[in-house]
Amino acid sequence: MAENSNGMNRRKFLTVLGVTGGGAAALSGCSSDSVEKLIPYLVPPENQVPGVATWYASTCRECPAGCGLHVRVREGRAVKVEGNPDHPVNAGRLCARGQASLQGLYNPDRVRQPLSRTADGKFEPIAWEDAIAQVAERLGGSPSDGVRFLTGHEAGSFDRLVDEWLAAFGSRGRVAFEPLGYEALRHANRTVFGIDGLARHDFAAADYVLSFGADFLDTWLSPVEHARGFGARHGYRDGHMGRYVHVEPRLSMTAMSADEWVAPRPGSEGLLALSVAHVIVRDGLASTPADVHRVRPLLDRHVPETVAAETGVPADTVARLAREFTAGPSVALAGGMGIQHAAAHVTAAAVNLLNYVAGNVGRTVRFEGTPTGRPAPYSRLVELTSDMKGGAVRALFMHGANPVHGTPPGLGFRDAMQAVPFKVSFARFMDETAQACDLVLPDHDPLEQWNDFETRPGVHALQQPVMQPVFDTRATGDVLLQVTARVGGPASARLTVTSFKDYLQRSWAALQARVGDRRPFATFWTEALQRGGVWREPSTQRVTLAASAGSLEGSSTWRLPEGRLALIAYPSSALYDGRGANRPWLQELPDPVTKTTWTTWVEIHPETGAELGIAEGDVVEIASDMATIRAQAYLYPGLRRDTVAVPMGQGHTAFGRYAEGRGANVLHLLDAEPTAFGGVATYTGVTLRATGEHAPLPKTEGKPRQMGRGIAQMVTLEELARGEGHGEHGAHAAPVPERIEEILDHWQEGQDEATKYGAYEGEHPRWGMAVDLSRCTGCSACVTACYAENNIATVGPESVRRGREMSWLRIERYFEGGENGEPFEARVLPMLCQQCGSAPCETVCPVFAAYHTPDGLNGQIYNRCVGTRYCSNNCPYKVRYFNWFDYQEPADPTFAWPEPLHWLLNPDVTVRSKGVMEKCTFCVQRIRDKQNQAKLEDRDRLADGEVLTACQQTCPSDAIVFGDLNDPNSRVSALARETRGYHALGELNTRPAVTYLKKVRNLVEG
Amino acid sequence: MATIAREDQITRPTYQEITRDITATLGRPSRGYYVLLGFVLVVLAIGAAALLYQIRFGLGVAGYTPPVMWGVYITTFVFWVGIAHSGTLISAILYLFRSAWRTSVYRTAEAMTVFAVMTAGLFPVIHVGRLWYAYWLFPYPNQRQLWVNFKSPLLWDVFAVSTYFTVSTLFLIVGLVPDLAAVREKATGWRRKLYEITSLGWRGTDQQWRHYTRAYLYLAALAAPLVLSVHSVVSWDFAMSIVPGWHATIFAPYFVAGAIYSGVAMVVTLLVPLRKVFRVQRYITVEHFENLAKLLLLTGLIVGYAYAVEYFMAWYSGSPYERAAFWNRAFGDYWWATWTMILCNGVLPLILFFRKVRQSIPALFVLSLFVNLGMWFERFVIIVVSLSFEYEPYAMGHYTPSWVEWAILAGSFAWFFMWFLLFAKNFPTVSITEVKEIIPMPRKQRAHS
Amino acid sequence: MSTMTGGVLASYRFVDAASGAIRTLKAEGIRDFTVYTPVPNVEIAQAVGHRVSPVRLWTLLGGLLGCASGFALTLWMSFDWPLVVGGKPIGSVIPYVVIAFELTILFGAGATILGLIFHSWRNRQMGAYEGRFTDDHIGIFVRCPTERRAEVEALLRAAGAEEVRVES
Amino acid sequence: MTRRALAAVGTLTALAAVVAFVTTRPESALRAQADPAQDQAPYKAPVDVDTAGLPGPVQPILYRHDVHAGEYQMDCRYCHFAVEVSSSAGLPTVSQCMGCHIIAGAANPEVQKLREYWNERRPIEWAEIHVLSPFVRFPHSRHVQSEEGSFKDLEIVEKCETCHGPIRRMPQVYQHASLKMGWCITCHEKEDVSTDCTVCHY
Repeated sequence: MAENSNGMNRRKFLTVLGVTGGGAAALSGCSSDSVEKLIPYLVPPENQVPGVATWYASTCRECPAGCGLHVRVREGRAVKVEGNPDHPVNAGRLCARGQASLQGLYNPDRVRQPLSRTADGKFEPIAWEDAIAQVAERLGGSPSDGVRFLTGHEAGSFDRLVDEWLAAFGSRGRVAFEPLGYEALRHANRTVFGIDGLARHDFAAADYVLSFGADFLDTWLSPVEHARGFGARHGYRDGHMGRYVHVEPRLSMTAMSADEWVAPRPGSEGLLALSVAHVIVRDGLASTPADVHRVRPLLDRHVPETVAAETGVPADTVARLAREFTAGPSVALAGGMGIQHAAAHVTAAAVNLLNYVAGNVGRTVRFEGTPTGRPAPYSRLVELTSDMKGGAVRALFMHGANPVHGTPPGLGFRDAMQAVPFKVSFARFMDETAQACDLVLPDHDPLEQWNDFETRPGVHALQQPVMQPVFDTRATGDVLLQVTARVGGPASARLTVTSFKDYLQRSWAALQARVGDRRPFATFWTEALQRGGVWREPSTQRVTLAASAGSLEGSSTWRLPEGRLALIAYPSSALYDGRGANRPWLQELPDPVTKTTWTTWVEIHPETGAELGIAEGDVVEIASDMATIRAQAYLYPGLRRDTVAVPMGQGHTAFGRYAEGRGANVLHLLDAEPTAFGGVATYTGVTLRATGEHAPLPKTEGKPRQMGRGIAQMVTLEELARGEGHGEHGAHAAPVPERIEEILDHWQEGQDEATKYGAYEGEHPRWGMAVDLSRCTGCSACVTACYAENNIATVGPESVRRGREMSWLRIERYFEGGENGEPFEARVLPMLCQQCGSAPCETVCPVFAAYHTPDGLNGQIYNRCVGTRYCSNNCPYKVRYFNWFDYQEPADPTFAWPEPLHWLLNPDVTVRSKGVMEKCTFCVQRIRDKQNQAKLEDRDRLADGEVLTACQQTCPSDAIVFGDLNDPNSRVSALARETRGYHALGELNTRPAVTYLKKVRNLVEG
Repeated sequence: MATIAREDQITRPTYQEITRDITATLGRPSRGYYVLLGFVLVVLAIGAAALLYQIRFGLGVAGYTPPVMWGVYITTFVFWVGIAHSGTLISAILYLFRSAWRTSVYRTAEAMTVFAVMTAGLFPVIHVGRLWYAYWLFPYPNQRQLWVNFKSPLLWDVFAVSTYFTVSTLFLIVGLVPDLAAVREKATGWRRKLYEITSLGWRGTDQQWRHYTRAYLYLAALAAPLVLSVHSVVSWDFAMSIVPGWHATIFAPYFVAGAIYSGVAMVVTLLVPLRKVFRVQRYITVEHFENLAKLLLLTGLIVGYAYAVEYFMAWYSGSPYERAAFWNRAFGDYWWATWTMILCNGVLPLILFFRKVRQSIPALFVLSLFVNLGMWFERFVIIVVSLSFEYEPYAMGHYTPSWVEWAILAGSFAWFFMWFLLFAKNFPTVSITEVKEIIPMPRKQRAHS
Repeated sequence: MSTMTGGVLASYRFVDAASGAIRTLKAEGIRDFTVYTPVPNVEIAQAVGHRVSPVRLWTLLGGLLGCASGFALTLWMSFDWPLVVGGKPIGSVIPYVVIAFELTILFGAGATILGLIFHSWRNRQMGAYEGRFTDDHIGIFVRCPTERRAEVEALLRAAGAEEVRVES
Repeated sequence: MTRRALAAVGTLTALAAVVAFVTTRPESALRAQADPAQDQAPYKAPVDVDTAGLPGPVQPILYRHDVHAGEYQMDCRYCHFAVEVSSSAGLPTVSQCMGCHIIAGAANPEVQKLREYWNERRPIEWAEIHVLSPFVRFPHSRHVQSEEGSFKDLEIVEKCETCHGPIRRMPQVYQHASLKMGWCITCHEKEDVSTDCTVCHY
């Protein structure tokens, strides 16, 4: 491919790399000469062999969960990130946002050098030394508290350095603001247990999960870790599985995995939790701790029968939940932002009590001491803003926070910034906040810098630079130290180190002492770098009820104002709070629930939509007391009728080409006034109005229901126990007489025999995959991993509207029920090329671009493809994707990898040019790579599990297993033999190599 | 045997008149002709520009919406291939059946066939993603040592359509040779040179006729099964696939009937103005039109029957996919296309049961336009509507063509008419020889007649 | 084939007259003549009495060759580089029937044309000719040495020729 | 009639001839290697060569493969260090060149060019000769380490020369083989190794 591209191919990739590797950090980008040049390194870089990947361990900083990373580096460039298998948090898995961290590194809209604002308000480049001198000059002079430093959530050396640095200038004005700060949970933990921190939830130990709005598989706390544990325990295995009940007015992506969905009146979840606790205590269902008597009065007020009126949940349901909850190891969760209404702290506290009375605290809910670096609540930001407005702030430094976009405009942060005479941003991207600053001193990307991060107590993770910086940026830690050095005097006396790496190593030397390691520091350090950090098993705190526990005012629920609809502003599972909005992979990642991309939508119940005359795609005005925004309607049966939901993350006015001007910022609708627990209430009352405008939603879903076609199949645990695993399928499958079956088998054998010529002679593996739908949560991490591994182009919203997205692997989401009183249910199914044994696509290709490889893959030879698209017509699964435009041509408007984004292209995978068909081939480049390695080691066969496809590798819940179906002992063939196994559209006799294992729902008996 | 004009037995033309009248059609073109030709060339230029635009930026400029991977281009391809069928039917099959009324219309039909195939042949090339590699579909020896996949119906298409083009062109040329010799004798200047060369030295000697008549017979005998096979092969592009709405055994006869149906309609569309402009009403009479109308009615009834059978099979197969696909055709997003098709092809032609209609040339002309439209929609429905509603509900989509496709579609008509206009003014559009042939040569003694 | 180009050219208006003339010529033992007709005519053909054209053999052989090469081409190419598609046998005869069929027609038609050209060329007849023979007249050209021309001219006239002239 | 018929027959014959010509198979995969008789006596590379008369692109430095690999019989892997472990053969870094040339060949003007590069800390921009299409994967390691077929008893340099031509006699390297697919396939068929498409294309 890429014949006529100038610079987007593998070879050029090697070429220019040589230059940068040699130290001349000029990214010549796409403008390379027409003559092919080979440029060797001047001096050989460490550990680098051209053509061979090097892996570095680091830490993901895309959200506060802090998963461990392995970064694949080729010729000095990071080309893929994967989870670190040794890491205690994610054990090798990663979510979509983590996978997309590369697009932060190579983002074309990064601030490429320090910028200074000129008199006319524009930014112009400035030399680093001048910039540092400018900061030093402003800070010099007498120490004062007028220096403020706003950071995101940091937990480690950088966190300490900022505090020390501020202290050196006589200030204690540090605010660590994390938009998803879980203020309600922290408040509740303080109130109920007297603990200032967050608990860790052990899903792998909980047979029963009762979530009150916690989207623990999308964004809540540490989703990858949760998915891993949840997949292990809730996934069906040998007749057992957990049960998960979700309580929330909206069925979130997480809730799609639930066995039962309870939708109480918005704002009343706390009452429900208390009434469940009431039943437990009343009926003595669990051996409750002795100090529960302190909260007895509170619990006694929440009799299910009386609460039912408030919550809309029948009393017998509550009683049943209480019985189920106490039947075995269980855990209850309270939502972060998902139920963060004004009474969210009550809900969280109620859930704490529920866990406590059921005896879960200390078992599935563990407090493990206080981690370093705690985000301040939103209310601190409010204080900072008022200080700024009041003129108390002389200089404001900002790192890793974008409060202008990430807070309700009512806060007035942007205006407050006007009152600050000197504002410095360390932003990597020109976001809304950086735009309002005087100096922008771009930080390194997390993959370019030294740092550490204490994900949770006991998990000390390291970040190391995996490559030369892409741009003329500097690590903020270094810049801070350079500023103090420049200022000199007492400030520099307090901070004597010269570089942030030294500072980091000092704190790690201290850590080495703490963990009692007596080896030389260099050994400890190297080993930690290789592993990705140092982990210790933390001790579990003993927890008792605090004195304030009983003071919880149970009736303080959030009430929906009359005549309004409840709006839920929830964090987007792809864009998080909006920080992912400049990553095209995440923008184009279909939302797991609505399958919409690139924009903001408002979820409305179909009946509500019908009442208001709103159809899908209609532009709707959403008005709250604060403001009005516009979004396109998506009719979603997974909502209460009195509730609408809008995701966060869009509506950027800055932040680069991929983020700007898309959708609306739902935070505009929210009240800036902090709630009782110090956070922003993400529930509010709104009214909807259809504007009369209409546009098709840029969504990847065709029809939301599977028309009884049995593509995503489900079986109940009860049916499985009765041996009915073969399940719901067979709309028209009449039994085939045995004789006919024999004849068909015989015929098939003859057919197979007639294919054994040339390369097909002899023994070959048959690569296959098993996808366990009882584990798949629809989180879509695999989708982004596939984009990253296979150089898949992003196409933009206009093309998505035309169904032209290229995602080789897509998560299909089908709705079931929800009508005529049936319970609503959503199923997900990863759909990728099924590598059919009798592939309909292959026969129709006139030029053998699609053909069957000896090892059972549907080979797709891009350079042979003429582009008749017949294969795609004939593919029942619709998993072939056509290059409608030249996504790899820099001169074209559809160019998908503007410089330097093309550095993330996998050099082992051809970048496809316009007019050719492309598709999943089970990561054939990985298979061939391992086969080559094995051959060099004189092995003829690959071991089971030696090849991991990109999707399998990243799957947080371990739903995907890949291997050789011809090997009866492989994991995949064992799974393929399971009773739950079925082939999608198997009746077409395509003989797929992908076996789906039916989703299992653990329904209540009776 | 039917003769050329029953009602004007008295004024049956002489050989001389025939030569004179038909040669007269090759006279100096009027201004109207040039205006028309100019218009056609402008439209063709627009289509060509659209194609260049598409080549530059990729097929995305067309309206393709996966899973609808084939749209207007393949629809139009099948449409033109279909048009191409009546020519060979009239010239070869009716020749074998010794049906005399074909003689005055077959040349036009045959020329139409050749130009329609030339037009149709463009579309597979236009629609592929990398048209600069379209030649890879031919099994030519290459350094890669790679051949083509003969199991692909597209390869069958390559062979069928190129064979069809070759054979029908040969057939046209062979039929033209004696006529060109006749025209040669009346022509002057460069035209005479042209006809001298193209008539290949034809003089009508006894030896020439001896071989000619045999060769023509065998060509007709070969062309007759070819005509049936070509549209069968085109239909297998669809029938061999697993797409619900495509995978049906009825497709070959259904497509062949449809092809002849649309081809005959196109012949009527072309003959009505041609007859008027060229003043050959004497040779192309109402009776000819009535015969064409009967053919239209027959094939129209077959097509209508096939529509009904498709629905019946979808229901009778019990396959939920087939049933859903056909339900979607009638009542889904594209209901309008389906009902246009049924109205134009299945319902309107029923008025041909009335002799009055069959004999009314204006009525036939209007009806033929409807049938042309309806047959284009038939292919649109089969291709687009089936693709938009296949197996995976999640991957269903809705396709609307873009301006590029409309421009190229218009360009294809321009391309077709350009060739037809050039042909009509340079070659006899009514066969001089064959028209004469059905008039007995004058005898001195009145034979027993 | 005759190298002699001189002779007598007669033109007829009526087909019965022309065929009568041909019969007379043949009766007189004159066989080296050419008949021009604007359209193929059974009566004339019978009078001339040619055997059936050998073109049909060309058609048959061409068709057979096409059929054979159709199967040979597809099968050989399939096994030359075996690539499996859709689990079908490498050499799948059934689909190849289509190719073989098309090539049968193609080669058959091509061979027919070649046969037509070849035989018309082999049996080419030089001699005098007039334009009206493609219009409405029947021409008979009799190649004969100068000494027999008068005799032939008379004979043709007697048969009802509209015009007879001697060409040298 | 005669001439026209002849012309038609002639055209058809010409067409047939063209088809027959095109049908001829591509060049044989393995050209004759350096004459083994030559290897009996130690090879002496010519001292001066005229680059203008040599095939192949002119390089920034006239690096003499015939001197290094031919006369001095240096192992290819000394400079192309990655060839046994990687898909890429590897190019020597300037520092590696300087390892010897800090002392060796100081008087040679080409070596002086090298030293200039080193002193100016500039990498050398070699012109690429063996350019594969970007959609082709060619793992050098698999080919160099192969013990299959006719590769069984070959020296490593002979394996290299199978594709790269008589490198030991090349003062300036030029492209020896076509590197086209037919050339690859001819060898793969001859050696009876896989001709599956996805071995090279993915």
